[in-house]
This record gives sequence, C-alpha cells and structure tokens, in this order.
Amino acid sequence: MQTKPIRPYYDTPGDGMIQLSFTLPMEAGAVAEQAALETLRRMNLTDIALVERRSIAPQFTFFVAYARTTFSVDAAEITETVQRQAPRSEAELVHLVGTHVGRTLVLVGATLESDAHTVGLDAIFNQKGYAGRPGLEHYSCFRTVNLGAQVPFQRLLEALRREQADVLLLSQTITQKGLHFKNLAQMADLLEAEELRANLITIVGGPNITPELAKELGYDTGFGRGTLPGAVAEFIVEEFLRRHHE
Amino acid sequence: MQTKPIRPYYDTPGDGMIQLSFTLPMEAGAVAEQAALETLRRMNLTDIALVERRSIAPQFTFFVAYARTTFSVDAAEITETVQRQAPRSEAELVHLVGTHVGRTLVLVGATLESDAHTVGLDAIFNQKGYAGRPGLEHYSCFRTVNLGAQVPFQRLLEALRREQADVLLLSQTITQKGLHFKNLAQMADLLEAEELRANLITIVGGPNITPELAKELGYDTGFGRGTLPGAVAEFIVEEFLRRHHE
Amino acid sequence: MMRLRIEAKQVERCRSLAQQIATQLERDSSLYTTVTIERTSLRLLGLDGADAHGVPLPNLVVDRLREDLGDGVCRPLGLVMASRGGDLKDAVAQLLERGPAAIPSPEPENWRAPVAELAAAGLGRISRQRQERSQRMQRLPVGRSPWFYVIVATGNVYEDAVQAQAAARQGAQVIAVIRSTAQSLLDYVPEGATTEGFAGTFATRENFRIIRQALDEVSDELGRYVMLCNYCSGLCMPEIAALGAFERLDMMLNDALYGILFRDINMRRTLTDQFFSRWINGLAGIIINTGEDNYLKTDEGLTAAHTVLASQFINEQLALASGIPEEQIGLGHAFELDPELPDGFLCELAQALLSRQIFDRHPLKYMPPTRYKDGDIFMGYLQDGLFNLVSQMTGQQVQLLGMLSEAAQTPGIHDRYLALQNARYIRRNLEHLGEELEIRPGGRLEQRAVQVLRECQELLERIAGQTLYEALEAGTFAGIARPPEGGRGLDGVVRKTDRYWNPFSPS
Amino acid sequence: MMRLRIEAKQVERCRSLAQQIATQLERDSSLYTTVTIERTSLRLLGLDGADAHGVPLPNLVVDRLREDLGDGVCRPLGLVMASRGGDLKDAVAQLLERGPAAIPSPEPENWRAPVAELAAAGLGRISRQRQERSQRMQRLPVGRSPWFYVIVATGNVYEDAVQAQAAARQGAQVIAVIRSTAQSLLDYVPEGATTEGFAGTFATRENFRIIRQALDEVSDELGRYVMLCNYCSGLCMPEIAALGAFERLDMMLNDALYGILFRDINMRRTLTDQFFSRWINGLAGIIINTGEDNYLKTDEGLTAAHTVLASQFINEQLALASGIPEEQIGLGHAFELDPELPDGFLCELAQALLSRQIFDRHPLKYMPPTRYKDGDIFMGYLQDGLFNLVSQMTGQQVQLLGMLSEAAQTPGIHDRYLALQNARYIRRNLEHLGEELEIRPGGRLEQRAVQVLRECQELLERIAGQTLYEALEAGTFAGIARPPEGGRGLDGVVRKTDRYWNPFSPS
Ligand code: B12
Ligand code: B12
Ligand SMILES: Cc1ncc(COP(=O)(O)O)c(C=O)c1O
Ligand SMILES: Cc1ncc(COP(=O)(O)O)c(C=O)c1O
Repeated sequence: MQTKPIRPYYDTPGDGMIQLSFTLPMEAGAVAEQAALETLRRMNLTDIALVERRSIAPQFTFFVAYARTTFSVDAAEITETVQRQAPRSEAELVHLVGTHVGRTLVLVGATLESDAHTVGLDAIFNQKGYAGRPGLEHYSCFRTVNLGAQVPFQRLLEALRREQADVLLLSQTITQKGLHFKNLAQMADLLEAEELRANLITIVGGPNITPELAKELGYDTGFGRGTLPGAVAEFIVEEFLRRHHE
Repeated sequence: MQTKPIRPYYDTPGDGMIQLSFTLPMEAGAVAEQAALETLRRMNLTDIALVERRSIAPQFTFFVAYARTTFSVDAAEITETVQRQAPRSEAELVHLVGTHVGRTLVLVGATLESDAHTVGLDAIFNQKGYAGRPGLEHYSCFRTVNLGAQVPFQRLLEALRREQADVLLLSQTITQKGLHFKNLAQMADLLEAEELRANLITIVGGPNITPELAKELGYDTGFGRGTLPGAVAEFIVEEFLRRHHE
Repeated sequence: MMRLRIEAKQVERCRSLAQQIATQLERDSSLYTTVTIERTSLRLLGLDGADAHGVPLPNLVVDRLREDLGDGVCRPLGLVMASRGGDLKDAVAQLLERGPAAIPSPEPENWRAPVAELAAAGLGRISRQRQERSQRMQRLPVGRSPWFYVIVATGNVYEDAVQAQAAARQGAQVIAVIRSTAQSLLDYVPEGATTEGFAGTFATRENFRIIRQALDEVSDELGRYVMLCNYCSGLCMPEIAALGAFERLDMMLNDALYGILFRDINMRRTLTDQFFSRWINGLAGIIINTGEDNYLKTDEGLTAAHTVLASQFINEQLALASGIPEEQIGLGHAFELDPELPDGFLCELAQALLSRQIFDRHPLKYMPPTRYKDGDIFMGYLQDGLFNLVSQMTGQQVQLLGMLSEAAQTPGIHDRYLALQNARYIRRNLEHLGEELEIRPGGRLEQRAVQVLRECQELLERIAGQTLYEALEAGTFAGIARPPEGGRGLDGVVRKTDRYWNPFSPS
Repeated sequence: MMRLRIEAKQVERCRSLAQQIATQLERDSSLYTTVTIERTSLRLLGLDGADAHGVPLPNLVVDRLREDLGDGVCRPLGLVMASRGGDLKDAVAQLLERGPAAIPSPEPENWRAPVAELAAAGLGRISRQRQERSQRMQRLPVGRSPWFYVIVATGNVYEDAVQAQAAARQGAQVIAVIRSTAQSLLDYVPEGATTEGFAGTFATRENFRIIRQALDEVSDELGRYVMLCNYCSGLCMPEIAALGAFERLDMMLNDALYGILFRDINMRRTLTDQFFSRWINGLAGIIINTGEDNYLKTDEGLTAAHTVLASQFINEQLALASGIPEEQIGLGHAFELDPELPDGFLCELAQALLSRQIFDRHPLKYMPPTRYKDGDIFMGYLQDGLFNLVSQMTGQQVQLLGMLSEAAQTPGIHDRYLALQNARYIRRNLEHLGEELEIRPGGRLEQRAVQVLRECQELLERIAGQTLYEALEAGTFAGIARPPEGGRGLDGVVRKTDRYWNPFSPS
C-alpha cells in the first residue's frame, strides 16, 4: 500500500506545525529560555517560536511554543497494524452466540480496590449505555454481573468462580503514580495463581487504558476514552468464537 | 559548573510532563490515532496520553496529548552560552557615551516595506516607551530618527546616509511564510552593496525575532517579544564601545 | 443587584422540614458510639503516636476495649487513672497490657476528674489554635472573596508544600491537599510524613503540620493568611477533625453523605461520626465544606438540581445540631450542567443565586465543572471561565477553581497558575457586574429558581415523612441507593450502655 | 432586556453633525476623480484581463489617457466607440495604440449611447448576482445571528478553499479571506489565481470566484448559505468593490480611514475612492464593514471609546451619502480593553450596547480582542469567550471570532475550530441571558455609556467646526496624525474638468 507521509497540518500541507506548553523548574530568564529551546530541539522540532515565557512562581517558568516537526510518519506502516472492518450489530452478535455457543456468556465487571469511579463501567454495562448506545446488559446473549466499585481482589475472585464467568471486565480510572499498573498487575498474577486465567477473556477499560497497555499487563485487550459498548460486545463474541472454534 | 539535568516539571521533580496539540490531515479513527502516537514517539516522548482526538472537519483530526520527555537538558552547557551581568542604568549609559564617545549616537529606525506594524518600534523609540520604561528618545546620548512604517529599502538607505547613522534599528512583525527572511536578507545585501554595513550597528526586533535569527541574516543582534528599551540601549552602547576601543 | 423573588414562607418550611429530619437522625445517632469516636476522644485527651508496626495507639486501646465499647473508653480510662493516680500514658499502658482486667472494681471515687482535666486541656489546645488563627487573620487578612481555592495532589507531602507555596504566590487563598485514594476506607489515621500517595497525599497529623508551616511561611511573605483545607469524610471523620483542629486547618470537607454514596460506608456509622466530627470542627473555628457537588457527577444537574438544595437544607440543620454556627457552614453546590444544554448558563445562574439568597450568612463553596470536561483543555478553560463568572456575579464565598486538565490528571503547577489567572481576570474585570444587573421579574431565571425550590420542598416533605436512612435507601441523592445495613464500618458502631460516659458530648 | 437610558436628542444631534461632516466631504470629493475610479468605470463597462506582463488592461488604458484624466475615461471611450461603431475591445485597442490621438474630433453625435449601453449591461450583471444571492439565501438561510465570522489567510487560494470549507463545516457563517500584506498599497488589482501571499492571499477576481464556488458547494452540503467577505480598503477601493460585486461577495471591508491611518494613503485620494466604492457595494447588496476597531490597536479603549462612536456616526453618514441603506452598513467596534482593567468588562458591555441601541438597523460588526492577546493561548481563549458573551448578550450581528493564537500567527485549522466551538458554546448556553437581565438605572454601565456619548458629541461638534481632513491632521483617530497632502496615491487624484462624464455617478 502506497500512501503519503503524514505530518501535522496547520495551514499548509506538510507544515508540521504543533503547539506545546510546559514548565521548567528554573528562574525565568535567558538560561531558562535556552533550556526551553534545547528541550524543543531534542524533540526533533524546528522553527521554534517561544510565544510565551512566564514566571509562574519563583523557580518556575511556563512556556508556550509553536514549532514544526522535522519528520514524517509513514501511513502505510500504520495502516497495516490497524485492522479495519465494518462493526457488527447487536442482532448479529446475538445471532452468532446463539448459533455457535448455544448459551449466554457470563460477564463479570468491577472497578478494583480503591477505585470508586463507576460511571465508565456503568456506561458499558447498564441498559442505558453510553452516547445513546445500549450497554451490555441489553444484549440477550450475555448474562451480566456488575459488582460495582471498590471491589477487593478476593471478592472478585470469588465472584468469578461463583458466576462461572466467561469474561472479566475491569475498570480503572485512577492512574496517578501508576496505580493502575500496580492493581492490574496484581490482579493478573492472582488470576494466574488461581488458575482462572486460561478460561477467561480478560478486558480492562478506563480513560487512560490502551490495548497495548492492557496486553502488556497480561489482559486480552483494553478500551480507552469514549469506548462504546458495541465495540466491547464485538470483541467479546469474536474472541470467544476464536478461542473455541479453532 | 556542575548543575542538575533539566526536565519539564508538572508535579514531581523530573516528571518531564508536557502538553501538546496538533491536527493530522486524516479522517478520525484508529489509523489517525496510531499516526498521532507515532508522531509523539518520534518526538522522544513516552507515557503518551492522547486525551482528545476530535474530528474537526472531514479529513482532519485534532489531538490534545500529555506525555513525558525521555531526555534531559544540561543546564551547565546552556549557562555557558548565556552571558549574565547586571543591566546598566540609563544614567550609566549616558555617562559611558559622554566619556568615551563625546558625541551623541545617531539611531535610525523603521519597519520595512509592506510591514505596517509600528507599535513595537514605537515602544522602543518613543519617550513613552514600554512597560513604564522610557524609550530611546529619552536617552540624551542618542539622536533618534524614527522613519515609521512601510519604509521602502531605498528611502531607508537614503536616510542612513543623510543622517550619518551609527545604528540601524529595524522592526519586522509579519513573519508569515518567511516574509521577514526575505525582507531582512534583501536589506542586509543592500547594506553590503552600498558599503554601509561596516560602520553601522544593525539591530532587528519583532515578536518572532531572536538574536540567532538576526545574526544568521547578517545583523548584529535581534530582540524579541517583550523587549525593554533599556536592553537595546545597553547593547548599542556596549557594541559601539567594543568596536571603537579595541 | 441581582435578586430572585422567592417566597420566604417556602424557605422557612424547607428549613423546618430539614430540622425535623436532622432531629430525628440526631436522636438515633445519640444512641450509638463508634470506634472512631472513641479513638477521637483519646486523641482529644492527648493520646498520640503509634506502635512499632505503625498502628496508632488510639486504635490499639480501642481494639483492646472493643468488647465493652458501649461504655466508651473514657470511663475505663478514668477508672484506671483514678485508681492508680498515674497519668494518661500510664493508664494507656495498663489498659493495653491488661485490657479490661486493668479496670478496678469497685469504682474509685471521682474517677471522672482526671479525664475531665485532660479533656479541658485538649479543648484548650484547640481554642489556642483558634485564637492563633484569629490573630494571624487579623494581621494578615485573607483578602476579598470569592476566595480562590485550589488543590494540590502530588502524593508526596514535601512536593505538596512546594506546589502549595507556588499556588499561594500565584494568588490562591485556600489550599486543599487531596487525600490519597482510599484513605476514607481506612479505619485508622496513618502516622507521620508520607511521600507515596496515589492521586493525593495521606491526611496525617504530621502532613497537616508540614503544610500548615509552609503556608504560614508564605502567608508572612505575601502579607495575607493562606488557608489550609483537608478532608474529614470517611471512616475517621471525628479523628481527622481533631487532628485538623490541633494543626490549625481552616477548612475541612465534612460530609457523611459523600462517604455513604461514593465510598459505600455504612450510613449509621458515618452519620453518627459526623455529629462528633462537626462538633470538633465547630469548636475549632474550622469552616466545614459539604459535598452536594458530588451528586451532579452521577446524576443530571438539570433534573437533580433540587436534590442539591434539599441536601443543603439538611446539611445546614445537621451542622447546626452539632453546634456549628452559620458562618462556618460551607454548603456545597456546583456548576455541572452539560455545556450542550441550551440556556444552561441561566440554570446555573439561577441555582447559584438561589443558594446565595437562602444561605446568606454561610460561606458557600461553589464547585467548578468536572464531569463535562474532556480532553479539550481549551474548552475546559472556557467552562471554568463561565463558572468563575457565575461565582463572581452571585458573590459566592469559596470558589474551587476548575482545572483545564481535569479530564487527564490531577493538576500540575501551571494548570493551577492558569486557573488562578482565569479567576483573577474574571474577578477584576467583572467586579461590579453583579451589582449593575437586575433580574427580569417573572423571567426564565426566576422561573427556574422557583421550580427548583418547589421541587426541593416536595422532596423534603417526602423525606420528613420517612427517615433519612429510608431516603438514602431509595436512591434520593446522586442516583445512588444504599441499604441501611450495608456498607463499610457498620461493625465499628456500638450501642451505648447506660454507663457510657464521654466528657466531649456534642449536645 | 438590557437597555440604556440615553437621550434621543443627543443621538439626533450627533447624527446631524456627522451629516454636516459627510456633506462637506462629499462636496469636496465630487470635484475629483482618481485613477482607480476610472479603472473601475472600465471594469464596470466590461473591460477585464491583463497584458503579457500581467498589467491589467484598465491600468493600461488609464495610464495611456493619464494626461486628460480630468475628462474621465468614459468620454474618450464613448467618442472612439461612436466614431468607429466598434465594440469595447476595439475602442480599447485603439486607445491603447494611439492614445489621446484616437479620440475623434469633432465629437460624433450620441457618443454617450454605446457607453451607457455597456454601463447598463454591467449594472445588470451586478443585479443578477444580487438576485442570485437573494434566491440562494431564501433557499439556504444563513442562520441565526450573531453570525460567526472567521478568517482564512494561507496565502494560497486553493488552500484557502480547503480551510474555508472546513471552517464552514465547523459552523462559520461568514468567511473572510485576508489579503496578502501590502496589497492595499498596490495601485492595481492583480490578475488570476494566486498561491503565494504573505499573511493573506491576494484579492483577485479569480480568487474571489474560486472561494465563492467552494463556499457555494459547502453551502449546498450544509443547507445554509455561507457568506464570503474580502477587503476594498486601499488604493483600489472601487475596483475591488466592482470585482466583489461581479463574483457575489456578500460582505466587504470598506473604510478609507483605515487606509489613511494605517497604510498612509492620501486622504483625498481614498475618501474620494470610497464614495464610488461604497456606491457599488450598495448596488450589489453587499454589507460593508467599517474599521473603527483598528483605532483601539494604537489608541487606548478606555479613553478613546468616544472616537469609535464618533467615527461610526461619520461612517454611517458617508455610507448613506453613497446610497447604502442602513441594512448594509456594518459599522465596526471592538472589545479591546486591557484585561487588567478593573471593571473593564462593564465598559465593554456599555459600549457594545450603546452601538447596538444607536445603530439599531445596522448589521454591526463586533471585533474580538487582539491587542491584549499574548502568547498565553489559554488566556486568549478566555478573553475570546468574554467577547463572545458580550456579543451574544447585546445582540450584535456579525461577530468576528478571536483566535487563541492571535499573538503568534494567522490561524490554523484547529484554531478556527476552537474559536467556533467557543462561540457556539456561548451562543447556545447563554442564549437568552440578555433578555433576562436588566440594567440598573443610573449605575456604572449607564454612566459609562452616557459619558462616551457625551464625549462623542463634543468631538463631532469640534470636527463639524472644521473639516474631516483637519481632524485627521490633528490625530483625532487612532492617535495617528496624517497631513492632507501626504501619503500614497495623491498623484492618482485628478480634478474633474467640466467635460467629465461618467455613467456611474454615485449621486
Ligand atoms: C465523576 C468523577 C468522580 C466521582 C465518581 C463517582 C462515581 N460513582 O463514579 C467522585 C466524585 C466520587 C470522584 C472522586 C475522586 N476522583 Co474522580 N473524577 C470524576 C470525573 C469528574 C468524571 C469521570 C467520569 O465519570 N467520566 C465519564 C465516563 C463515562 O468516562 P470514563 O470513565 O472514561 O469511561 C469510558 C471509557 O474510559 C471506557 N471505560 C471505562 N471503564 C471501562 C471498563 C471497561 C471494562 C471497558 C470495556 C471500558 C471502560 O468506557 C467508558 C465509556 O466510554 C473525572 C474527571 C473527568 N472529567 O474525566 C475525575 C477523575 C477521574 N477523578 C480523579 C480523582 C483523582 C479522584 C479522587 C481519587 C480524588 C481524591 N483524591 O479525592 C476521588 C476519590 C475517588 C476514588 N478513589 O476513586 C482523577 C483521576 C486522575 C488520574 N488519572 O489518576 C480525575 C481524572 C480528575 C482529576 N483530574 O484529578 N471522581
Ligand atoms: C496592532 C496590530 C495591527 C495593527 C498595527 C497598527 C500599527 N500602527 O502598528 C493593524 C490593525 C494595522 C494590523 C494590521 C495587520 N496585521 Co497585525 N497585528 C496587530 C496586533 C494585534 C498587535 C501587535 C502589537 O502592536 N503588539 C504590541 C508591541 C508592543 O509588541 P511587538 O510588536 O512584539 O514589539 C515588541 C518586541 O517585539 C520588540 N520589538 C518590536 N519591534 C522592534 C524593533 C526593534 C529595533 C527592537 C529592538 C525591538 C522591537 O519590542 C517591542 C516591545 O517589547 C498583532 C497580534 C498580537 N496580539 O500580537 C497582530 C499581527 C502582528 N498582525 C498580523 C497581520 C498578519 C496583520 C495584517 C498583515 C493582516 C492582513 N493581511 O490584513 C494586517 C496588515 C498590516 C501590515 N501589512 O503590516 C499577524 C502577523 C502574523 C505573522 N506572524 O506574520 C498578527 C500576529 C496577528 C495574527 N495572528 O494574524 N495589525
Ligand atoms: C465531601 C467530600 N469528602 C471527601 C472527599 C474525598 O474523599 P476520598 O478521600 O475518599 O477520595 C470528597 C471528594 O470529592 C468530598 O467531596
Ligand atoms: C477596514 C479595513 N480594511 C482593510 C484591512 C486590511 O488591509 P490590508 O490589506 O492593507 O492589510 C483591514 C485590516 O484590519 C481593515 O480593518
């Protein structure tokens, strides 16, 4: 596949113009300015305009800059890594499970330990759903158990066993100081240790979650900002079929 | 000089956190997102959070991101390149010129050709000055001739000769599509060609001017955003003394 | 001046309904004590510190006396002290070593006296800090309102101090140190200076002291007193209130309903704790902040506006019942409508005015948009601007500043700078706008206010007809339902015996 | 509804003073013609195109007839056409080849007829475009006001088209293509599609066509007519007006004072040009925009507010004198006060209301903060928000949207997106705020308005006592003084002879 190189666009194709802002822990002045310029150069930027340099407290200088990238990104390479296909409808998914599985899949959801944010998890689970799209509860091919917030590891493990879960859906909103790494890694270890991992599809979601991150931590995939329930349902069904029909 | 490495600061020393925004000329979706991530990685950034990805028109996606730099900048190196000394007062400068030169220096200022922005030049020249600091007209060691805006090359050359100028001060505000490069380079060539360059201190100012840029284009120095008249006066006097007393 | 024409009668009716609700709850709560109330009593008597494992001494004592906690801890303590003639330390050592067996029988005479003496000393410390605050504020006035309130949340108390000082220099008048996530679920208060928190820093006595000192320094530098705020809510409401009182905090979030709804804490536990906690805040001259803003994070501001107002009425009465004067009751409300809403701003303005008019002596705390912030930080900055505008126009007292990075992470140093710049610009540039405008009688603004007040009254009538517990069970607030016997911390609630004694009884 | 109580008498007095000033100026101007007026006449007659060097034919003809330009070009043209019986092309070829020698003597009879016929055809083209616009607007309504007006300025007309369409899809209702810097100093209109401009794109007929077509396409797509705007001001005011009329522009900046003050164009030259230019805009149904906003870029908004108002009164009368109805007179004003100013917002609000009340049938154009924008793009976004708020509350008609990147460079694609989002948010979220508020009688807002109106009247009395030329010489506007005989383009002004004839006379 032959595509053109990609650069940021401002008002001229290929201009590469971006905006940045950051603080350096230095007194405002010529040295700070040079340090800011050098920082931006190390980011492979050129035509740097430091449009704002303001002392925001003793020893702290805030900068706003515009600059141009000196490189391009190859669209062809990226496109290869991204699978694209038409999304499946709810009816289609229900039909698929009906014909190929012959029972409902059991979904268990929770937010872990200290995390009290439920809005995102509920958006994926509840009938009401998100952005007008019904949540997983609405899919007749699923039986859903939403344990809600602040679920301790042990209670979650019990629930997975009790409900004979096919799918685990974790939500993690707080990511400050890598809290999600800590919690999710520990949960993944426990799943292994308790021998629950093999028969479970494991999914993580949250505003700062990406598929890459989730996989790195030992989960099957991850969903980030603005996820719609349909995409999650589709992943679940396809992954289940893939595992059981290969 | 031993200093600690410099990184952007957000809420933890060394966190390297910066904010960015830019548009990619691509339809919103997974491919654009990957291209945005790749663009940011090419800037030597890590822990990338794409917090906003919005279709702002067909074929254009706007991104806002937070990320961390993976490198540090060495303060010691920078500090060496930046000369620091206490600024001289107006009285001091007047005294210096009085004792070492014995006559007033002649300053000619203008904005070039199509550029009609006078506010910056006036801020440096006029009595009233800028940010409460009096302009160059206020310095009894200078005789100033402010030609104002839209001055064609030829008229400026005439004025330099007529006034027997010691210093040329150009202002250039419009930098779109490199207009300032074009105009300033042409002016520099004309000064050479007319053999005016050698006996003239040449200064450029304007919001997007830096000393580096000015020197690159053949001027003695440049002054950017937020310049105060005093800094310009100081440069003029010191440069004049340096040239005539070495 | 912008003024809404609302019925004074209706407001009175709401107040008296809320009073009924509060009285009923107080009656219920007065039958119980809790582990944290007893630990707080020990702290007020002067007990402090932890064992080698970091377990706080108050926890050790209360756990040791757990079986007969219905008697309270002050009674056994008094008995031991009176019988041995020793001091607090000695009595505590005895109780820890021997447990209930240390309690002498028969009761020595005048056993209440040594405890009453310690209690007086403890209260004395609190009132000295209160005086200290008054003197400092006299010398270094806080400055005009709305007071700009920002948070720091680095997780490391020393870095918090850096950010707090920077924020003060940038114009902040109140600094809140956010707690590490889940501290509200801990049934003890950690000890010492802490440097590892998640999305916040642990509330400990030492941390309070460190930040208070940093702010005292910067207050002197700036010539204005910078206030410090932290959180009581959670399983240790009264204990943290006591520590805040000792370390001269100026403001504390204090709301049992937050714990119930958002932290799944048992309602009897935390509402009982709240009375004691607020009593201490009241004594200490600390302004409390209630958490009505949170309701609009899970429920819709357009349709749930009256629940905020109803909760304000209830919280006012609950605070008064704890002995807090109006001047210290910082009722919460928020600017949380969907920015897509046509004329949404009018609803925000109406609501903010309504709160202001009804609770006219209260240092209302107005909370910025959070829920409808997304990664578009520019839009976020504008939303905060409109919020600041409403706050300024309607004369709120405490203005928590929104952050443009709200949807991404806890704020960084320049986010706070930008937020303060935003607020300062509005406060200066629109200073007298509110004075120069009047509200069209019978117009959209007034109609909205009247509607919210009416719905609020209806709701209060309903709640007064049942109990607050039942209302919470029915999902009245924040769209979240909680069972009275569910949630954390119920096992820490103990019915008082008739032998129960406590020198610090709020009522 | 917000209404200021101001004296109707005083407003009337200002109007009649402005009328005196305008009449006097018109009398002076009617004695002259200029090179661009004559070139415009040729263009209106149908002359178009350029020679091999790119010099436009109208320039060639006028230059060739330069010596007797006091007669105008229509007379020699008519004489040649009548004598040879040929068409425009033939006559122009004759005149170019032989110059004045081509003019027959004695005068053939009825020599005016062929030119009058061409003139009628030319005006016919203009009125057909006007009808076309009406029909399209009927079918595709522009949408509610304030109309969102944004600029594109890539320098390349094809890229402008991309950005213009994107802006329209983002919600823009008016698109202005900024001209390349210094075009206003060119004494000719460049030809053809251009791709290299600095901070703007050349105004050429072909460029107008390309963008108009791009906008027509996107108008159909969106179901609403998107208006196109460009600039007349400069040395070619009437010529560009004619090209705009041919290519169905909808709005044009048309202000001689801008040229005088900011481009150092001679005042007699450009004020004379302006009458003719505005007459064409009027015929074409094009809304003119005047440039009062610019005064506040070099002068202070707090003290020079009355100069803006005075200039609006004068510009209104000058436009009426050119035959433009109120509905097409888009007087300019701006939100340009220092954000550091206490209660600055109140002054902005007062001024915006004052303009709105006094010029109540005019499509006022309200300009955003620019001068007090710096590299703090976040603050800039907020300033634009407050500007949008004043515009919405006071019901302005055309709202030029501020850009957060104002202090850095001409806008990029997402700057415009963000600006439109800002404006849309305010328009939707505060839609009826203006209706619901009233102004406190006698308060700060009213006092400010009364003061500005008073100072405006004083200024107009002073100017009416002299001439506009003298006022400009005295530095009345923008703090900039210009001598009547100075500036560019004076050599293109010619006193009409009694033989002067022009079928397009404005008055
Ligand atoms: C609402 C809210 C709260 C409410 C939560 C109420 C509740 N019951 O959920 C309350 C008030 C309780 C709260 C408290 C706190 N919060 Co909070 N809160 C928010 C807020 C304003 C909105 C979050 C939200 O509801 N988004 C809407 C949903 C729909 O979006 P979402 O969560 O991203 O979900 C979508 C996707 O991510 C995905 N998804 C999410 N989960 C899952 C799961 C699966 C399986 C899948 C497939 C997909 C998926 O799909 C969803 C739909 O598209 C954000 C700020 C913001 N504007 O984002 C802060 C925010 C999340 N909170 C934050 C913090 C720090 C806290 C506190 C810890 C602060 C403190 N120290 O006191 C407290 C304590 C709570 C705790 N320990 O968890 C930070 C987190 C910072 C970080 N990156 O770590 C934020 C970002 C605010 C900030 N800038 O500081 N908060
Ligand atoms: C005022 C203004 C105007 C006024 C100018 C009036 C006048 N007599 O000066 C008017 C309305 C005429 C105008 C017109 C245009 N403008 Co203009 N204008 C501005 C504005 C709003 C403020 C500039 C200003 O006065 N700054 C205040 C002064 C004090 O700051 P300063 O210039 O940076 O000067 C300081 C330093 O740079 C330095 N300095 C400056 N000169 C010198 C010289 C020397 C010798 C030294 C030592 C130092 C020095 O010291 C000064 C004091 O600290 C800016 C936007 C902005 N907010 O910055 C746009 C801006 C400069 N304009 C711009 C443009 C494009 C135009 C136009 C070309 C648009 C068009 N196509 O129609 C027109 C045409 C004018 C022209 N061809 O020159 C662009 C420039 C983009 C770019 N980077 O190329 C800007 C940035 C706006 C934008 N975002 O599009 N403009
Ligand atoms: C009233 C109240 N208390 C406490 C908190 C913080 O609680 P935690 O420490 O559980 O995160 C909040 C947070 O918004 C609150 O509003
Ligand atoms: C009334 C008016 N005309 C014209 C212009 C643009 O002029 P130029 O093309 O000379 O840059 C402006 C710019 O602000 C203006 O306000």
